[in-house]
Amino acid sequence: MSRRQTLTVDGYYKNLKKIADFVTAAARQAGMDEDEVYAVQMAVDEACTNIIEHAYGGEGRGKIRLTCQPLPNGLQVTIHDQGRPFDPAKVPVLNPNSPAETRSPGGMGLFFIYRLMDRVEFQPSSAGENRLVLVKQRKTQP
Amino acid sequence: MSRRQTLTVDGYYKNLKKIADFVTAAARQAGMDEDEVYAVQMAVDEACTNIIEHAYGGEGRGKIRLTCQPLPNGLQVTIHDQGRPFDPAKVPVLNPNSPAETRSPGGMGLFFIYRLMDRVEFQPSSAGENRLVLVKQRKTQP
Amino acid sequence: MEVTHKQLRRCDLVTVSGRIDAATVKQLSDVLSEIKNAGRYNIVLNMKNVTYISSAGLSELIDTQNTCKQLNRGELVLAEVPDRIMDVLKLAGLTSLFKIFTTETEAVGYF
Amino acid sequence: MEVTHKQLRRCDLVTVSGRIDAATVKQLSDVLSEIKNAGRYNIVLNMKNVTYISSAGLSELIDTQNTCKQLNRGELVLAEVPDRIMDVLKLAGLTSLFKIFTTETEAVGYF
Ligand SMILES: Nc1ncnc2c1ncn2[C@@H]1O[C@H](COP(=O)(O)OP(=O)(O)O)[C@@H](O)[C@H]1O
Ligand SMILES: Nc1ncnc2c1ncn2[C@@H]1O[C@H](COP(=O)(O)OP(=O)(O)O)[C@@H](O)[C@H]1O
Repeated sequence: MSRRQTLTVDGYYKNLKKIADFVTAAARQAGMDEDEVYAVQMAVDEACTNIIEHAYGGEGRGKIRLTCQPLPNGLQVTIHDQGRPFDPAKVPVLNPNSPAETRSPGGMGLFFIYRLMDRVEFQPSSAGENRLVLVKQRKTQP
Repeated sequence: MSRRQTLTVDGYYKNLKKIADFVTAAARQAGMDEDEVYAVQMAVDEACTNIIEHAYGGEGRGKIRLTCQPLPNGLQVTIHDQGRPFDPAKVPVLNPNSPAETRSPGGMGLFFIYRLMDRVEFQPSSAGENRLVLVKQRKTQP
Repeated sequence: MEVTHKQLRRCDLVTVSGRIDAATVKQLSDVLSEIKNAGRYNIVLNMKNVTYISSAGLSELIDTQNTCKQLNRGELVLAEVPDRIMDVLKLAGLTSLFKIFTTETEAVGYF
Repeated sequence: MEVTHKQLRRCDLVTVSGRIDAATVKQLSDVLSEIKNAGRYNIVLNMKNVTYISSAGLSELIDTQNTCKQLNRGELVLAEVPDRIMDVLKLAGLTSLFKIFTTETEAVGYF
Protein backbone atom coordinates (compact mmCIF):
# COMPACT_ATOMS: atom_id res chain seq x y z
CA MET A 1 0.00 0.00 0.00
CA SER A 2 1.49 3.31 -1.02
CA ARG A 3 1.76 6.43 1.07
CA ARG A 4 -0.21 9.59 1.62
CA GLN A 5 0.22 12.22 -1.07
CA THR A 6 -0.63 15.91 -1.13
CA LEU A 7 -1.23 18.45 -3.88
CA THR A 8 -1.89 22.14 -3.43
CA VAL A 9 -3.07 24.31 -6.31
CA ASP A 10 -4.46 27.80 -6.73
CA GLY A 11 -8.20 27.87 -7.28
CA TYR A 12 -8.30 28.19 -11.06
CA TYR A 13 -10.37 25.97 -13.33
CA LYS A 14 -7.34 25.31 -15.47
CA ASN A 15 -5.87 23.39 -12.51
CA LEU A 16 -8.71 20.85 -12.60
CA LYS A 17 -6.66 18.82 -15.07
CA LYS A 18 -3.70 18.71 -12.70
CA ILE A 19 -6.03 17.66 -9.89
CA ALA A 20 -7.52 14.91 -12.07
CA ASP A 21 -4.08 13.56 -12.95
CA PHE A 22 -3.07 13.61 -9.29
CA VAL A 23 -6.07 11.66 -7.98
CA THR A 24 -6.09 9.32 -10.98
CA ALA A 25 -2.51 8.29 -10.22
CA ALA A 26 -3.27 7.89 -6.51
CA ALA A 27 -6.39 5.79 -7.19
CA ARG A 28 -4.45 3.53 -9.53
CA GLN A 29 -1.70 3.13 -6.95
CA ALA A 30 -4.38 2.21 -4.41
CA GLY A 31 -5.30 -0.72 -6.65
CA MET A 32 -8.61 0.57 -7.96
CA ASP A 33 -10.01 -0.61 -11.28
CA GLU A 34 -10.59 1.91 -14.08
CA ASP A 35 -14.27 2.38 -13.22
CA GLU A 36 -13.32 3.24 -9.66
CA VAL A 37 -10.49 5.50 -10.81
CA TYR A 38 -12.91 7.36 -13.05
CA ALA A 39 -15.45 7.70 -10.21
CA VAL A 40 -12.85 9.19 -7.87
CA GLN A 41 -11.63 11.57 -10.57
CA MET A 42 -15.14 12.77 -11.32
CA ALA A 43 -16.22 13.25 -7.70
CA VAL A 44 -13.05 15.22 -6.93
CA ASP A 45 -13.42 17.31 -10.09
CA GLU A 46 -16.99 18.22 -9.18
CA ALA A 47 -16.00 19.05 -5.60
CA CYS A 48 -13.09 21.27 -6.63
CA THR A 49 -15.21 23.01 -9.27
CA ASN A 50 -17.73 23.82 -6.52
CA ILE A 51 -15.00 25.15 -4.25
CA ILE A 52 -13.82 27.59 -6.92
CA GLU A 53 -17.32 28.55 -8.02
CA HIS A 54 -19.20 28.61 -4.72
CA ALA A 55 -16.84 28.49 -1.73
CA TYR A 56 -14.47 31.08 -3.18
CA GLY A 57 -17.06 32.72 -5.44
CA GLY A 58 -14.70 32.75 -8.41
CA GLU A 59 -11.23 31.95 -9.69
CA GLY A 60 -8.00 33.11 -8.06
CA ARG A 61 -9.42 33.73 -4.58
CA GLY A 62 -7.68 30.93 -2.67
CA LYS A 63 -5.97 27.58 -2.68
CA ILE A 64 -7.22 24.02 -2.82
CA ARG A 65 -5.28 21.33 -1.01
CA LEU A 66 -5.87 17.65 -1.67
CA THR A 67 -4.65 14.70 0.34
CA CYS A 68 -4.87 11.16 -0.98
CA GLN A 69 -4.63 8.49 1.69
CA PRO A 70 -4.71 4.83 0.70
CA LEU A 71 -6.95 2.74 2.99
CA PRO A 72 -6.77 -1.02 3.49
CA ASN A 73 -9.77 -1.39 1.17
CA GLY A 74 -9.84 1.83 -0.84
CA LEU A 75 -8.83 5.45 -1.01
CA GLN A 76 -9.65 8.53 0.99
CA VAL A 77 -9.37 11.95 -0.64
CA THR A 78 -9.60 14.96 1.61
CA ILE A 79 -10.09 18.38 0.05
CA HIS A 80 -9.35 21.56 1.97
CA ASP A 81 -10.30 25.14 1.19
CA GLN A 82 -10.49 28.48 2.98
CA GLY A 83 -13.67 29.69 1.38
CA ARG A 84 -17.23 30.10 2.50
CA PRO A 85 -18.47 27.22 4.69
CA PHE A 86 -21.05 25.00 3.03
CA ASP A 87 -23.82 22.87 4.49
CA PRO A 88 -25.04 20.42 1.84
CA ALA A 89 -28.27 19.79 3.76
CA LYS A 90 -29.42 23.20 2.57
CA VAL A 91 -29.30 22.49 -1.16
CA PRO A 92 -31.44 20.10 -3.16
CA VAL A 93 -29.56 17.30 -4.90
CA LEU A 94 -30.63 16.30 -8.38
CA ASN A 95 -33.16 13.52 -8.76
CA PRO A 96 -31.89 11.70 -11.85
CA ASN A 97 -35.34 10.22 -12.43
CA SER A 98 -36.93 13.63 -12.93
CA PRO A 99 -37.53 14.34 -16.62
CA ALA A 100 -34.42 15.96 -18.03
CA GLU A 101 -36.50 18.44 -20.03
CA THR A 102 -37.92 20.18 -16.96
CA ARG A 103 -35.01 20.10 -14.52
CA SER A 104 -33.78 23.23 -12.85
CA PRO A 105 -30.14 23.77 -13.66
CA GLY A 106 -27.55 22.84 -11.04
CA GLY A 107 -27.57 20.16 -8.38
CA MET A 108 -25.80 17.74 -10.67
CA GLY A 109 -22.35 18.17 -9.15
CA LEU A 110 -23.43 17.11 -5.67
CA PHE A 111 -25.47 14.30 -7.14
CA PHE A 112 -22.39 12.80 -8.78
CA ILE A 113 -20.25 13.26 -5.69
CA TYR A 114 -22.75 11.36 -3.50
CA ARG A 115 -23.50 8.78 -6.15
CA LEU A 116 -19.91 7.94 -7.04
CA MET A 117 -18.34 7.86 -3.58
CA ASP A 118 -19.02 5.57 -0.65
CA ARG A 119 -18.55 8.22 2.02
CA VAL A 120 -19.00 11.99 1.65
CA GLU A 121 -18.53 14.29 4.60
CA PHE A 122 -18.56 18.06 4.32
CA GLN A 123 -16.86 19.48 7.42
CA PRO A 124 -17.47 23.23 7.18
CA SER A 125 -15.58 25.59 9.40
CA SER A 126 -16.52 29.17 10.11
CA ALA A 127 -13.00 29.86 11.31
CA GLY A 128 -10.38 28.69 8.92
CA GLU A 129 -10.38 25.62 6.78
CA ASN A 130 -13.32 23.64 5.33
CA ARG A 131 -12.73 19.95 4.74
CA LEU A 132 -14.46 17.51 2.48
CA VAL A 133 -13.74 13.84 3.11
CA LEU A 134 -14.38 11.47 0.22
CA VAL A 135 -13.92 7.71 0.48
CA LYS A 136 -14.11 5.21 -2.35
CA GLN A 137 -14.01 1.51 -1.60
CA ARG A 138 -12.37 -1.04 -3.86
CA LYS A 139 -14.57 -3.81 -5.18
CA THR A 140 -11.66 -6.18 -5.68
CA GLN A 141 -8.37 -6.79 -3.93
CA PRO A 142 -5.42 -5.48 -5.93
CA MET B 1 14.72 -11.47 -64.88
CA SER B 2 12.15 -14.17 -64.24
CA ARG B 3 10.69 -16.58 -66.74
CA ARG B 4 7.69 -16.76 -68.94
CA GLN B 5 4.47 -17.77 -67.17
CA THR B 6 1.15 -19.01 -68.52
CA LEU B 7 -2.38 -19.17 -67.13
CA THR B 8 -5.40 -20.69 -68.83
CA VAL B 9 -8.91 -20.15 -67.47
CA ASP B 10 -12.45 -20.77 -68.68
CA GLY B 11 -14.16 -17.63 -69.91
CA TYR B 12 -16.20 -16.74 -66.84
CA TYR B 13 -16.22 -13.30 -65.22
CA LYS B 14 -15.51 -14.86 -61.85
CA ASN B 15 -12.07 -15.82 -63.21
CA LEU B 16 -11.15 -12.15 -63.69
CA LYS B 17 -9.88 -12.10 -60.12
CA LYS B 18 -7.58 -15.05 -60.79
CA ILE B 19 -6.32 -13.32 -63.95
CA ALA B 20 -5.69 -10.11 -62.01
CA ASP B 21 -3.70 -11.96 -59.35
CA PHE B 22 -1.67 -13.73 -62.03
CA VAL B 23 -0.64 -10.61 -63.96
CA THR B 24 -0.14 -8.59 -60.78
CA ALA B 25 2.40 -11.15 -59.56
CA ALA B 26 4.12 -11.27 -62.94
CA ALA B 27 4.30 -7.48 -63.18
CA ARG B 28 5.82 -7.25 -59.70
CA GLN B 29 8.36 -9.94 -60.58
CA ALA B 30 9.22 -7.92 -63.68
CA GLY B 31 10.21 -5.05 -61.38
CA MET B 32 7.32 -2.70 -62.09
CA ASP B 33 6.24 -0.11 -59.57
CA GLU B 34 2.71 -0.24 -58.11
CA ASP B 35 1.33 2.27 -60.64
CA GLU B 36 2.61 0.12 -63.47
CA VAL B 37 1.36 -3.07 -61.85
CA TYR B 38 -2.08 -1.51 -61.55
CA ALA B 39 -2.02 -0.37 -65.17
CA VAL B 40 -1.18 -3.86 -66.42
CA GLN B 41 -3.84 -5.40 -64.23
CA MET B 42 -6.49 -3.00 -65.49
CA ALA B 43 -5.63 -3.32 -69.19
CA VAL B 44 -5.67 -7.12 -68.95
CA ASP B 45 -8.93 -7.11 -66.99
CA GLU B 46 -10.60 -4.93 -69.62
CA ALA B 47 -9.26 -7.10 -72.45
CA CYS B 48 -10.43 -10.36 -70.86
CA THR B 49 -13.83 -8.87 -70.04
CA ASN B 50 -14.18 -7.97 -73.72
CA ILE B 51 -13.18 -11.47 -74.81
CA ILE B 52 -15.91 -13.02 -72.66
CA GLU B 53 -18.52 -10.41 -73.57
CA HIS B 54 -17.76 -9.76 -77.22
CA ALA B 55 -15.43 -12.38 -78.70
CA TYR B 56 -17.27 -15.28 -77.09
CA GLY B 57 -20.59 -13.48 -76.75
CA GLY B 58 -21.09 -14.63 -73.19
CA GLU B 59 -19.71 -16.70 -70.34
CA GLY B 60 -18.68 -20.34 -70.59
CA ARG B 61 -18.11 -20.42 -74.35
CA GLY B 62 -14.34 -20.82 -74.44
CA LYS B 63 -11.00 -20.45 -72.76
CA ILE B 64 -8.67 -17.53 -72.24
CA ARG B 65 -4.93 -18.14 -72.17
CA LEU B 66 -2.50 -15.57 -70.86
CA THR B 67 1.25 -15.52 -71.23
CA CYS B 68 3.42 -13.12 -69.25
CA GLN B 69 6.88 -12.61 -70.69
CA PRO B 70 9.35 -10.35 -68.89
CA LEU B 71 11.22 -8.02 -71.25
CA PRO B 72 14.55 -6.29 -70.58
CA ASN B 73 12.64 -3.08 -69.84
CA GLY B 74 9.09 -4.20 -69.05
CA LEU B 75 6.50 -6.89 -69.43
CA GLN B 76 4.61 -8.38 -72.34
CA VAL B 77 1.23 -9.98 -71.76
CA THR B 78 -0.25 -11.98 -74.62
CA ILE B 79 -3.90 -12.96 -74.43
CA HIS B 80 -5.30 -15.75 -76.61
CA ASP B 81 -8.91 -16.65 -77.33
CA GLN B 82 -10.83 -18.73 -79.85
CA GLY B 83 -13.76 -16.38 -80.25
CA ARG B 84 -14.92 -13.98 -82.93
CA PRO B 85 -12.06 -12.01 -84.52
CA PHE B 86 -12.03 -8.34 -83.69
CA ASP B 87 -10.70 -5.33 -85.58
CA PRO B 88 -10.41 -2.38 -83.22
CA ALA B 89 -10.26 0.07 -86.12
CA LYS B 90 -13.98 -0.49 -86.57
CA VAL B 91 -15.09 0.73 -83.14
CA PRO B 92 -14.90 4.23 -81.71
CA VAL B 93 -12.73 4.63 -78.66
CA LEU B 94 -13.91 6.92 -75.89
CA ASN B 95 -12.80 10.54 -75.95
CA PRO B 96 -12.25 11.28 -72.27
CA ASN B 97 -12.63 14.99 -72.90
CA SER B 98 -16.20 14.60 -74.11
CA PRO B 99 -18.71 15.67 -71.46
CA ALA B 100 -19.48 12.65 -69.28
CA GLU B 101 -23.19 13.54 -69.19
CA THR B 102 -23.74 12.97 -72.89
CA ARG B 103 -21.44 10.05 -73.65
CA SER B 104 -22.72 6.97 -75.36
CA PRO B 105 -22.15 3.93 -73.19
CA GLY B 106 -19.21 1.67 -74.01
CA GLY B 107 -15.85 2.38 -75.54
CA MET B 108 -14.25 2.83 -72.16
CA GLY B 109 -12.59 -0.57 -72.03
CA LEU B 110 -10.58 -0.05 -75.20
CA PHE B 111 -9.75 3.47 -74.09
CA PHE B 112 -8.13 2.19 -70.90
CA ILE B 113 -6.26 -0.57 -72.71
CA TYR B 114 -4.69 1.90 -75.16
CA ARG B 115 -4.11 4.54 -72.53
CA LEU B 116 -2.48 2.31 -69.96
CA MET B 117 -0.24 0.18 -72.19
CA ASP B 118 2.70 1.19 -74.34
CA ARG B 119 1.96 -1.26 -77.12
CA VAL B 120 -1.41 -2.79 -78.04
CA GLU B 121 -1.75 -5.17 -80.98
CA PHE B 122 -4.92 -7.03 -81.78
CA GLN B 123 -3.99 -9.96 -84.03
CA PRO B 124 -7.34 -11.37 -85.11
CA SER B 125 -7.49 -14.73 -86.78
CA SER B 126 -10.41 -16.02 -88.78
CA ALA B 127 -9.07 -19.54 -88.44
CA GLY B 128 -8.27 -20.42 -84.90
CA GLU B 129 -6.76 -18.25 -82.25
CA ASN B 130 -6.94 -14.46 -81.80
CA ARG B 131 -4.03 -12.87 -80.03
CA LEU B 132 -3.76 -9.59 -78.21
CA VAL B 133 -0.24 -8.41 -77.44
CA LEU B 134 0.10 -5.90 -74.62
CA VAL B 135 3.41 -4.35 -73.60
CA LYS B 136 4.07 -2.15 -70.61
CA GLN B 137 7.43 -0.46 -70.19
CA ARG B 138 9.06 0.13 -66.83
CA LYS B 139 9.85 3.71 -65.89
CA THR B 140 12.63 2.71 -63.53
CA GLN B 141 15.16 -0.07 -63.38
CA PRO B 142 14.32 -2.66 -60.76
CA MET C 1 -9.67 19.83 -25.40
CA GLU C 2 -10.24 20.43 -29.06
CA VAL C 3 -13.42 21.54 -30.77
CA THR C 4 -13.92 21.54 -34.52
CA HIS C 5 -16.98 22.64 -36.42
CA LYS C 6 -18.22 21.95 -39.91
CA GLN C 7 -21.40 23.39 -41.38
CA LEU C 8 -23.30 20.88 -43.49
CA ARG C 9 -26.44 21.47 -45.49
CA ARG C 10 -29.02 20.36 -42.92
CA CYS C 11 -27.01 20.38 -39.74
CA ASP C 12 -23.79 21.48 -38.09
CA LEU C 13 -21.23 18.91 -37.06
CA VAL C 14 -19.24 19.66 -33.93
CA THR C 15 -16.45 17.31 -32.89
CA VAL C 16 -15.09 17.63 -29.39
CA SER C 17 -12.22 15.69 -27.88
CA GLY C 18 -10.44 15.47 -24.55
CA ARG C 19 -11.79 16.72 -21.20
CA ILE C 20 -15.00 18.71 -20.94
CA ASP C 21 -14.69 20.26 -17.50
CA ALA C 22 -15.39 23.66 -15.94
CA ALA C 23 -12.17 25.01 -17.47
CA THR C 24 -12.72 23.85 -21.03
CA VAL C 25 -16.49 23.91 -21.41
CA LYS C 26 -16.35 27.55 -22.52
CA GLN C 27 -14.58 26.54 -25.72
CA LEU C 28 -17.40 24.15 -26.55
CA SER C 29 -20.16 26.53 -25.57
CA ASP C 30 -18.61 29.28 -27.72
CA VAL C 31 -18.83 27.08 -30.79
CA LEU C 32 -22.36 25.94 -29.97
CA SER C 33 -23.46 29.54 -29.36
CA GLU C 34 -22.03 30.65 -32.66
CA ILE C 35 -24.10 28.00 -34.42
CA LYS C 36 -27.30 28.82 -32.54
CA ASN C 37 -26.74 32.54 -33.09
CA ALA C 38 -26.56 31.86 -36.81
CA GLY C 39 -30.10 30.53 -36.53
CA ARG C 40 -29.01 26.94 -36.98
CA TYR C 41 -30.44 24.45 -34.48
CA ASN C 42 -29.74 21.02 -35.93
CA ILE C 43 -26.48 19.96 -34.36
CA VAL C 44 -24.53 16.72 -34.29
CA LEU C 45 -21.99 16.47 -31.48
CA ASN C 46 -19.39 13.80 -32.11
CA MET C 47 -17.98 12.75 -28.74
CA LYS C 48 -15.77 9.90 -29.96
CA ASN C 49 -12.61 11.19 -28.35
CA VAL C 50 -14.08 12.73 -25.20
CA THR C 51 -12.24 11.32 -22.20
CA TYR C 52 -14.17 13.09 -19.44
CA ILE C 53 -17.28 15.16 -18.97
CA SER C 54 -18.30 16.86 -15.73
CA SER C 55 -21.65 18.32 -14.74
CA ALA C 56 -20.44 21.60 -16.25
CA GLY C 57 -20.26 19.86 -19.62
CA LEU C 58 -23.57 18.09 -19.15
CA SER C 59 -25.25 21.40 -18.27
CA GLU C 60 -24.00 22.87 -21.53
CA LEU C 61 -25.48 19.95 -23.46
CA ILE C 62 -28.81 20.28 -21.66
CA ASP C 63 -28.93 24.04 -22.26
CA THR C 64 -28.12 23.61 -25.93
CA GLN C 65 -30.74 20.90 -26.34
CA ASN C 66 -33.38 23.11 -24.71
CA THR C 67 -32.47 26.04 -26.94
CA CYS C 68 -32.45 23.90 -30.07
CA LYS C 69 -35.77 22.23 -29.37
CA GLN C 70 -37.55 25.52 -28.69
CA LEU C 71 -40.36 26.10 -31.21
CA ASN C 72 -39.47 22.72 -32.75
CA ARG C 73 -36.73 24.45 -34.67
CA GLY C 74 -34.10 21.79 -34.24
CA GLU C 75 -32.33 19.26 -32.11
CA LEU C 76 -28.94 18.36 -30.66
CA VAL C 77 -27.99 14.72 -31.25
CA LEU C 78 -24.92 12.86 -30.05
CA ALA C 79 -22.69 10.54 -32.04
CA GLU C 80 -20.05 7.95 -31.15
CA VAL C 81 -20.43 8.41 -27.40
CA PRO C 82 -17.71 6.43 -25.58
CA ASP C 83 -18.90 3.82 -23.04
CA ARG C 84 -17.49 5.80 -20.16
CA ILE C 85 -19.38 8.95 -21.16
CA MET C 86 -22.52 6.92 -21.82
CA ASP C 87 -22.35 5.62 -18.23
CA VAL C 88 -22.28 9.21 -16.99
CA LEU C 89 -25.26 10.18 -19.16
CA LYS C 90 -27.18 7.17 -17.84
CA LEU C 91 -26.29 7.96 -14.25
CA ALA C 92 -27.63 11.50 -14.67
CA GLY C 93 -30.80 10.25 -16.37
CA LEU C 94 -29.97 12.11 -19.58
CA THR C 95 -30.13 9.36 -22.19
CA SER C 96 -33.74 10.15 -23.00
CA LEU C 97 -32.93 13.80 -23.67
CA PHE C 98 -30.60 13.06 -26.61
CA LYS C 99 -30.85 10.85 -29.64
CA ILE C 100 -27.57 8.96 -29.60
CA PHE C 101 -26.14 7.44 -32.78
CA THR C 102 -23.41 4.84 -33.08
CA THR C 103 -21.92 6.48 -36.17
CA GLU C 104 -21.46 10.07 -37.23
CA THR C 105 -23.00 9.21 -40.59
CA GLU C 106 -26.25 8.06 -39.04
CA ALA C 107 -26.37 11.18 -36.89
CA VAL C 108 -25.87 13.50 -39.86
CA GLY C 109 -28.23 11.35 -41.93
CA TYR C 110 -30.94 11.81 -39.30
CA PHE C 111 -31.48 15.43 -40.29
CA MET D 1 -16.52 -7.52 -52.96
CA GLU D 2 -18.90 -6.43 -50.25
CA VAL D 3 -21.78 -4.00 -50.51
CA THR D 4 -23.69 -2.63 -47.56
CA HIS D 5 -26.60 -0.22 -47.61
CA LYS D 6 -28.14 2.05 -45.02
CA GLN D 7 -31.18 4.24 -45.59
CA LEU D 8 -30.86 7.64 -43.98
CA ARG D 9 -33.45 10.39 -43.86
CA ARG D 10 -32.37 12.36 -46.92
CA CYS D 11 -30.15 9.91 -48.71
CA ASP D 12 -29.05 6.30 -48.95
CA LEU D 13 -25.53 5.33 -47.98
CA VAL D 14 -23.94 2.51 -49.94
CA THR D 15 -20.52 1.22 -48.93
CA VAL D 16 -18.64 -0.95 -51.37
CA SER D 17 -15.30 -2.65 -50.84
CA GLY D 18 -12.93 -4.84 -52.82
CA ARG D 19 -12.91 -5.26 -56.60
CA ILE D 20 -15.61 -3.78 -58.83
CA ASP D 21 -15.17 -5.74 -62.04
CA ALA D 22 -17.46 -7.36 -64.59
CA ALA D 23 -18.02 -10.29 -62.22
CA THR D 24 -18.92 -8.32 -59.12
CA VAL D 25 -20.57 -5.20 -60.51
CA LYS D 26 -23.95 -6.95 -60.48
CA GLN D 27 -23.93 -7.03 -56.69
CA LEU D 28 -23.46 -3.26 -56.60
CA SER D 29 -25.98 -2.55 -59.33
CA ASP D 30 -28.59 -4.70 -57.54
CA VAL D 31 -28.30 -2.57 -54.43
CA LEU D 32 -28.34 0.68 -56.42
CA SER D 33 -31.39 -0.50 -58.41
CA GLU D 34 -33.26 -1.38 -55.26
CA ILE D 35 -32.71 2.14 -53.96
CA LYS D 36 -33.73 3.80 -57.23
CA ASN D 37 -36.76 1.53 -57.53
CA ALA D 38 -37.84 2.70 -54.10
CA GLY D 39 -37.99 6.20 -55.57
CA ARG D 40 -34.90 7.35 -53.73
CA TYR D 41 -32.31 9.16 -55.83
CA ASN D 42 -29.94 10.78 -53.35
CA ILE D 43 -27.13 8.30 -52.92
CA VAL D 44 -23.75 8.43 -51.22
CA LEU D 45 -21.29 5.77 -52.40
CA ASN D 46 -18.45 5.27 -49.96
CA MET D 47 -15.53 3.78 -51.92
CA LYS D 48 -12.96 3.84 -49.11
CA ASN D 49 -12.04 0.17 -49.41
CA VAL D 50 -12.41 -0.26 -53.17
CA THR D 51 -9.18 -1.78 -54.51
CA TYR D 52 -10.10 -1.88 -58.21
CA ILE D 53 -12.73 -0.57 -60.58
CA SER D 54 -12.99 -1.48 -64.25
CA SER D 55 -14.99 0.20 -66.99
CA ALA D 56 -17.87 -2.12 -66.05
CA GLY D 57 -17.94 -0.49 -62.63
CA LEU D 58 -17.54 2.99 -64.04
CA SER D 59 -20.45 2.40 -66.43
CA GLU D 60 -22.65 1.44 -63.51
CA LEU D 61 -21.75 4.68 -61.73
CA ILE D 62 -22.45 6.73 -64.86
CA ASP D 63 -25.80 5.01 -65.43
CA THR D 64 -26.81 5.51 -61.82
CA GLN D 65 -25.82 9.16 -61.93
CA ASN D 66 -27.86 9.72 -65.09
CA THR D 67 -30.90 8.01 -63.58
CA CYS D 68 -30.59 9.93 -60.33
CA LYS D 69 -30.19 13.31 -61.97
CA GLN D 70 -33.20 12.86 -64.26
CA LEU D 71 -35.89 15.47 -63.53
CA ASN D 72 -33.55 16.92 -60.90
CA ARG D 73 -34.78 14.30 -58.51
CA GLY D 74 -31.44 13.46 -56.96
CA GLU D 75 -27.75 12.80 -57.29
CA LEU D 76 -25.09 10.19 -56.75
CA VAL D 77 -22.07 11.48 -54.84
CA LEU D 78 -18.87 9.68 -53.96
CA ALA D 79 -17.05 9.63 -50.64
CA GLU D 80 -13.57 8.63 -49.50
CA VAL D 81 -12.37 7.73 -52.98
CA PRO D 82 -8.89 6.11 -52.76
CA ASP D 83 -6.09 7.79 -54.75
CA ARG D 84 -5.84 4.86 -57.12
CA ILE D 85 -9.53 4.97 -57.97
CA MET D 86 -9.40 8.75 -58.26
CA ASP D 87 -6.65 8.38 -60.88
CA VAL D 88 -8.94 6.12 -62.89
CA LEU D 89 -11.85 8.57 -62.63
CA LYS D 90 -9.56 11.36 -63.79
CA LEU D 91 -8.21 9.30 -66.68
CA ALA D 92 -11.74 8.62 -67.88
CA GLY D 93 -12.71 12.28 -67.52
CA LEU D 94 -15.36 11.46 -64.92
CA THR D 95 -14.41 13.71 -62.03
CA SER D 96 -16.79 16.42 -63.17
CA LEU D 97 -19.72 14.01 -63.25
CA PHE D 98 -19.59 13.27 -59.52
CA LYS D 99 -19.30 15.41 -56.43
CA ILE D 100 -16.51 13.76 -54.49
CA PHE D 101 -16.22 14.25 -50.73
CA THR D 102 -13.25 13.52 -48.53
CA THR D 103 -15.40 12.25 -45.68
CA GLU D 104 -18.60 10.25 -45.55
CA THR D 105 -20.04 12.81 -43.17
CA GLU D 106 -19.63 15.64 -45.64
CA ALA D 107 -21.21 13.52 -48.35
CA VAL D 108 -24.24 12.66 -46.23
CA GLY D 109 -24.36 16.24 -44.97
CA TYR D 110 -24.54 17.51 -48.55
CA PHE D 111 -28.12 16.30 -48.92
N1 LIG E 1 -18.12 23.90 -1.80
C1 LIG E 1 -19.27 24.62 -1.79
N2 LIG E 1 -19.32 25.79 -1.14
C2 LIG E 1 -20.44 26.50 -1.16
N3 LIG E 1 -21.58 26.15 -1.80
C3 LIG E 1 -21.59 25.00 -2.47
C4 LIG E 1 -20.43 24.17 -2.52
N4 LIG E 1 -20.75 23.08 -3.25
C5 LIG E 1 -22.02 23.23 -3.65
N5 LIG E 1 -22.55 24.38 -3.18
C6 LIG E 1 -23.94 24.85 -3.35
O1 LIG E 1 -24.73 23.72 -3.73
C7 LIG E 1 -25.38 23.96 -4.97
C8 LIG E 1 -25.45 22.68 -5.78
O2 LIG E 1 -24.14 22.32 -6.19
P1 LIG E 1 -23.95 21.41 -7.45
O3 LIG E 1 -24.76 20.18 -7.24
O4 LIG E 1 -22.49 21.17 -7.64
O5 LIG E 1 -24.57 22.18 -8.66
P2 LIG E 1 -24.11 23.58 -9.33
O6 LIG E 1 -22.71 23.86 -8.85
O7 LIG E 1 -24.17 23.28 -10.77
O8 LIG E 1 -25.11 24.57 -8.87
C9 LIG E 1 -24.60 25.06 -5.61
O9 LIG E 1 -25.37 25.84 -6.47
C10 LIG E 1 -24.10 25.87 -4.44
O10 LIG E 1 -25.11 26.78 -4.00
N1 LIG F 1 -12.23 -8.94 -77.95
C1 LIG F 1 -13.26 -8.39 -78.65
N2 LIG F 1 -13.92 -9.13 -79.56
C2 LIG F 1 -14.92 -8.60 -80.24
N3 LIG F 1 -15.35 -7.33 -80.12
C3 LIG F 1 -14.73 -6.53 -79.24
C4 LIG F 1 -13.66 -7.02 -78.46
N4 LIG F 1 -13.24 -6.00 -77.68
C5 LIG F 1 -14.02 -4.95 -77.97
N5 LIG F 1 -14.93 -5.23 -78.91
C6 LIG F 1 -15.92 -4.32 -79.51
O1 LIG F 1 -15.49 -2.98 -79.22
C7 LIG F 1 -16.50 -2.28 -78.55
C8 LIG F 1 -15.87 -1.34 -77.51
O2 LIG F 1 -15.28 -2.10 -76.48
P1 LIG F 1 -15.03 -1.45 -75.07
O3 LIG F 1 -14.27 -0.19 -75.27
O4 LIG F 1 -14.40 -2.43 -74.20
O5 LIG F 1 -16.46 -1.04 -74.51
P2 LIG F 1 -17.70 -1.97 -74.12
O6 LIG F 1 -17.20 -3.35 -73.98
O7 LIG F 1 -18.17 -1.40 -72.84
O8 LIG F 1 -18.69 -1.79 -75.22
C9 LIG F 1 -17.39 -3.32 -77.93
O9 LIG F 1 -18.69 -2.86 -77.76
C10 LIG F 1 -17.30 -4.45 -78.96
O10 LIG F 1 -18.22 -4.22 -79.98
